[in-house]
Amino acid sequence: MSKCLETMFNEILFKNPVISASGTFGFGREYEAFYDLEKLGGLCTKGLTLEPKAGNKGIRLWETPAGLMNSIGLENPGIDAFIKNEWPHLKDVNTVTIINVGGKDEESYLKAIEKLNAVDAQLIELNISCPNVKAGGMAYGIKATTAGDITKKVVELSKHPVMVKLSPNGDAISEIALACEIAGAKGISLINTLQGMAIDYKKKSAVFNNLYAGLSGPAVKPIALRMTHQVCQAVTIPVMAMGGISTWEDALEFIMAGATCIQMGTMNFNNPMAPVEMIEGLEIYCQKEGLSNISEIRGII
Amino acid sequence: MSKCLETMFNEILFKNPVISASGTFGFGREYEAFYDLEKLGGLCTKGLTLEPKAGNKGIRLWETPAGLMNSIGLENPGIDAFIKNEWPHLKDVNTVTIINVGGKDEESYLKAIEKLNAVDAQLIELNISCPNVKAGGMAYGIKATTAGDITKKVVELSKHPVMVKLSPNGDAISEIALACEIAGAKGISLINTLQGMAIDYKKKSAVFNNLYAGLSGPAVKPIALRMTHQVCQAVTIPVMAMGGISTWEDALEFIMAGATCIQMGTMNFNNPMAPVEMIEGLEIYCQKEGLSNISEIRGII
Amino acid sequence: MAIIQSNDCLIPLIYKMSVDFTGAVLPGQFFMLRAWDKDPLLSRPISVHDYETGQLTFLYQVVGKGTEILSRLKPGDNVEIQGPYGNGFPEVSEDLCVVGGGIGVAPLHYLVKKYKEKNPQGTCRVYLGFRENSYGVEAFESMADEVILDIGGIITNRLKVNPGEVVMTCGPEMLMAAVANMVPPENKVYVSMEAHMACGIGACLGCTCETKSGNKKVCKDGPVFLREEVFYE
Amino acid sequence: MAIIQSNDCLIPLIYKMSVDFTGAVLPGQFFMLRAWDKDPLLSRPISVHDYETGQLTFLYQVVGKGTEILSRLKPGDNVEIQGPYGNGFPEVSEDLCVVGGGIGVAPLHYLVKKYKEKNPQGTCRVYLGFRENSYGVEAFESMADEVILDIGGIITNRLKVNPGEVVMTCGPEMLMAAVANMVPPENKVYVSMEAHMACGIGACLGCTCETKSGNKKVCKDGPVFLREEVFYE
Ligand SMILES: Cc1cc2nc3c(=O)[nH]c(=O)nc-3n(C[C@H](O)[C@H](O)[C@H](O)COP(=O)(O)OP(=O)(O)OC[C@H]3O[C@@H](n4cnc5c(N)ncnc54)[C@H](O)[C@@H]3O)c2cc1C
Ligand SMILES: Cc1cc2nc3c(=O)[nH]c(=O)nc-3n(C[C@H](O)[C@H](O)[C@H](O)COP(=O)(O)OP(=O)(O)OC[C@H]3O[C@@H](n4cnc5c(N)ncnc54)[C@H](O)[C@@H]3O)c2cc1C
Ligand SMILES: Cc1cc2nc3c(=O)[nH]c(=O)nc-3n(C[C@H](O)[C@H](O)[C@H](O)COP(=O)(O)O)c2cc1C
Ligand SMILES: Cc1cc2nc3c(=O)[nH]c(=O)nc-3n(C[C@H](O)[C@H](O)[C@H](O)COP(=O)(O)O)c2cc1C
Ligand code: FES
Ligand code: FES
Repeated sequence: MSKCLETMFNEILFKNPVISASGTFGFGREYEAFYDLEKLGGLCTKGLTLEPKAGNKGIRLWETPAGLMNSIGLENPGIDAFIKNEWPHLKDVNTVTIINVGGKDEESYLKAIEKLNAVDAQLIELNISCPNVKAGGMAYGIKATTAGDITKKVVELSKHPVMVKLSPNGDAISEIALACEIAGAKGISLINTLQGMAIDYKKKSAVFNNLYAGLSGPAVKPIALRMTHQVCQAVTIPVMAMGGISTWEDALEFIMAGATCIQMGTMNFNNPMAPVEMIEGLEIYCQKEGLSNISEIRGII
Repeated sequence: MSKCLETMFNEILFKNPVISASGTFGFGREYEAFYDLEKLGGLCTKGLTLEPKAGNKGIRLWETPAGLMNSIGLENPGIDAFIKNEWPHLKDVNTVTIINVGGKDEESYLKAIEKLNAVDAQLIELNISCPNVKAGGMAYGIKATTAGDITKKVVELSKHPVMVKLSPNGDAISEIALACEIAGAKGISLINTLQGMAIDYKKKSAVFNNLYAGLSGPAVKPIALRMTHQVCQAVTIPVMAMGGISTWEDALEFIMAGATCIQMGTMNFNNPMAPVEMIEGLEIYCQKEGLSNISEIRGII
Repeated sequence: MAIIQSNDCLIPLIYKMSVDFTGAVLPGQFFMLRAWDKDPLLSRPISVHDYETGQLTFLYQVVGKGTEILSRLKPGDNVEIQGPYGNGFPEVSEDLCVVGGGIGVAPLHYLVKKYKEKNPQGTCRVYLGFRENSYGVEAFESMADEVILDIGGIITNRLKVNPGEVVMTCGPEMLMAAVANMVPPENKVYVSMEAHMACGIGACLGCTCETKSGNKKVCKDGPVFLREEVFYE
Repeated sequence: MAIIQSNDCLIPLIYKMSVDFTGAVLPGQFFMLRAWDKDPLLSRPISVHDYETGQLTFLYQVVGKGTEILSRLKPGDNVEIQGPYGNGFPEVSEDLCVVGGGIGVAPLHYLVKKYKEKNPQGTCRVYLGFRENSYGVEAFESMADEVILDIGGIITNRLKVNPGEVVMTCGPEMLMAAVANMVPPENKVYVSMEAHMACGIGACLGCTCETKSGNKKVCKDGPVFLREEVFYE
């Protein structure tokens, strides 16, 4: 296999820049029926919290034009169960596993991070941007000050490099990104879902128990691309971009906008083979364009 | 014709709550080939500025999944030419004509407003949210303080009621809306386009000369609906909602979320008859549901 | 990608589609179908209505955009099918009582067929309720020992479960809850749940169903659950 | 809504579609076509390739999603057509020299046909340039007085315009600019411009083209412009 897609993200080597996004890929196992996970540049776990979380009640998914709304509410087995049941399997997969961590307050973030110090992970994705939980989550991610504060504490405690996942729903995203960089983040990932609403006019009620939910998928791509560009202009740490990426052409656009890696989320549902097809597409592109490495077109815009 | 769709917006009577959105409907004439404009609840002019404006160069339109990006840059003939060439025709159309006004600084907004005092219009839509012009435009609309300031001055000067059109790209939209209400706005309209970016990977360059452009169409509907709901909870003045509305069902959802009227923009391009079909759909809905007026289901969520 | 053999309208809005497929398929399992690019974005879960080597059949109702597109497909067209997914109905050797409501009858056909293949001696009784028009009833008449049909009424008003029968039901949640409620605790009852699904394979947690033993995934742990797991209050 | 009479592939990626239509249609005008719901969102502008009462014909190249969907339509299918839109080529009585490049030949067929109908005595010469394979050339051979064909080269290298001829051109902007540049100022030159379009009727200002006399709308003021209007620098 050619090395044209090999990508350094901070000090971590990814065999290619295509990573499956948190919450759309379980803990990876389900997709093993479709392809060998080693093909991926990396994968990101479902958002984990200190304690197990049952998530939200009621309808959790709703389609919109070229988009998907979700209100999962961070359902997850908790860090301990993850370390016990999922990590032994994941750690042996020859790809970069990124552990996505959520929380409801400072303490729960920090305790979760502390526990994860026990495993030999390569990268933590600090989720301060989930719009579907009431406490914590997005609350930290919509202001530069709070985002910087929590990042600083997490970075100090974590033995792993920390990438902060930003919300598109708050203050100017480049300012938040910069605050995270200053606080010691080793990377930025964006965007988490956009806050949206759905109404079922037949039932005369909101679709989601939480009223609002998170929008993802191709519909949001133009917004994600703009924010990626803004953040790449603002920070020097590497950026992992996502939001509606569905083809290798999309991936390329985000890389041209400055992203080091990209994540694919919602489109895993539309086509489980999408990440693998994306990797192949990028490889062929590099060959056709005579690029010895994809980084040659990174950030050219 | 039944009166079930008659709607009071502030003190203005609309025969129905369906209005064509600024910039997607020219000055109305073009759509006269499709239907009688009197069928509409109202129509909104292309954004007008004090001086004529040539708009942006380069590509101005780009399709995205279920969305449209535009970078027109407020091309318009200027207020004087509007008053001379378009107003004589528009003022005789038996529907509410809303005049959309943009500007590059306080002075140009105020001079434009002053000139419009000479015509007998029913409602001004103050556009402080255009993402496609460099000076002015969105700059006023993304902070509650500046939005309130300019609104106050415009309201004081204008002999017409003023509705302020908000940007989805700035601070918490309900705070901006509230600032406008306090400043004397008689209504709020939202959302203007979302700031997005497009890259042409074949050309290895940004599609738009301005780099970023405005996203509209069905893709943004969930975001627009959420913001409409937030603003309707925050203010007591009536709200005119838009953003991806394409069918009568969509319109109904926005009304259930609290909107008094709705505007249809991008979907005029997809189907020129869309507003008329929407009005018919809403009328049938009222009959079926036994509503004597559509207001009975307004804001039920 | 599967090739469509036939796709016929039985009565307005109800279609039966057969596609080329060979593989192991259990009653109560489903496939994720798609015959479009990104509008709608997701695939649609549809149960196995019938299967024999080389031929997989679905019975579906047009309710929205996805099923509408499916209904327009013609023999020879392609449809993306992923599956079979889900646990399916368990294999039982007791007598079987099947209760279907509306399009919920879709998975019951293959269920009854397989049951009768495995238990030629066993008794299988079928209750079918429809709001206006029935469909697919004759097939049951030729397989089952008794078919009780109700149109426009409430099928559970007629339901009498015999001692020792296992009950399996699919239909509107209201119907299944009623069945769960009225069948004596001595009879086992299996219900086939529905949920909005994105992935169909257990990766998105969108189809979660609360059960007595915590959240379960309808797509992977279900769609078939024991009554006491889901209707436990 | 128009019904498709035929939709044939001439050479790979080039299709000719005829639909039921009767109305007044000028050479150089276009229609907005759509055979999808919201994916893609907009209609696609396609020029009139040929028209006679009851039959409107388009010639188009598959370049993306919209044209790809068009290419899959079959006789009897529906396609939404709005139009005719635009000004079209002017009617002239001078001799005519037509220059087409690639799919830019699409509108020239109807142009030459109408010219010859109105000016049986007039001379019409046609230059056609293609990158790899030609299409639709025979039709010109039967109508025009001379057809100069170039495949793989640069058609403007061959172009010689006779005194008094009016030139009309459609093709890549580079080609039209070259034509505009080389034709002596005594000859009138008309060019047919392209632009991304949303509405097609002058309402969105998306298709603006800078001209010597300010912004013009390609969809309404064009697509046909005098050379000096658009290539004026
Ligand atoms: C395990 C399982 C098996 C099923 N088997 C059958 C079958 O054999 N025959 C049949 O006719 N129907 C079956 N359904 C229901 C079928 O999946 C829905 O009717 C279908 O998804 C509706 O899609 P649509 O685009 O036509 O409607 P839309 O209303 O446009 O769909 C909108 C959204 O809601 C979701 N949705 C709507 N209704 C349902 C529903 N009842 N269940 C799950 N998601 C829904 C869709 O997936 C989509 O995301 C089954 C559902 C499940 C979960
Ligand atoms: C007045 C006019 C007449 C035309 N006549 C013909 C014709 O007779 N035959 C023919 O094959 N083509 C013609 N074209 C070009 C044709 O409209 C485009 O090739 C087509 O819109 C591409 O759509 P797509 O979905 O296949 O491609 P995509 O690349 O998916 O389109 C993406 C977007 O770009 C726009 N776009 C892409 N290329 C063009 C283009 N060249 N011009 C305008 N918009 C474009 C599309 O409208 C769409 O918004 C004409 C264009 C114009 C403006
Ligand atoms: C069903 C679903 C569940 C998600 N769960 C999480 C999560 O647990 N943690 C997280 O950081 N992001 C979560 N996300 C957000 C995605 O990781 C991603 O940021 C977002 O969907 C945008 O990318 P996309 O458009 O490619 O899906 C979830 C998204 C979806 C659709
Ligand atoms: C081509 C185009 C031009 C627009 N021009 C203006 C404008 O001049 N003034 C303005 O206030 N909004 C303008 N808008 C924004 C629309 O009025 C509307 O707020 C936005 O498109 C969202 O609604 P929609 O999704 O229904 O299109 C424009 C939108 C489009 C697509
Ligand atoms: S549909 Fe994704 S977990 Fe069940
Ligand atoms: S396409 Fe809208 S003005 Fe020309």
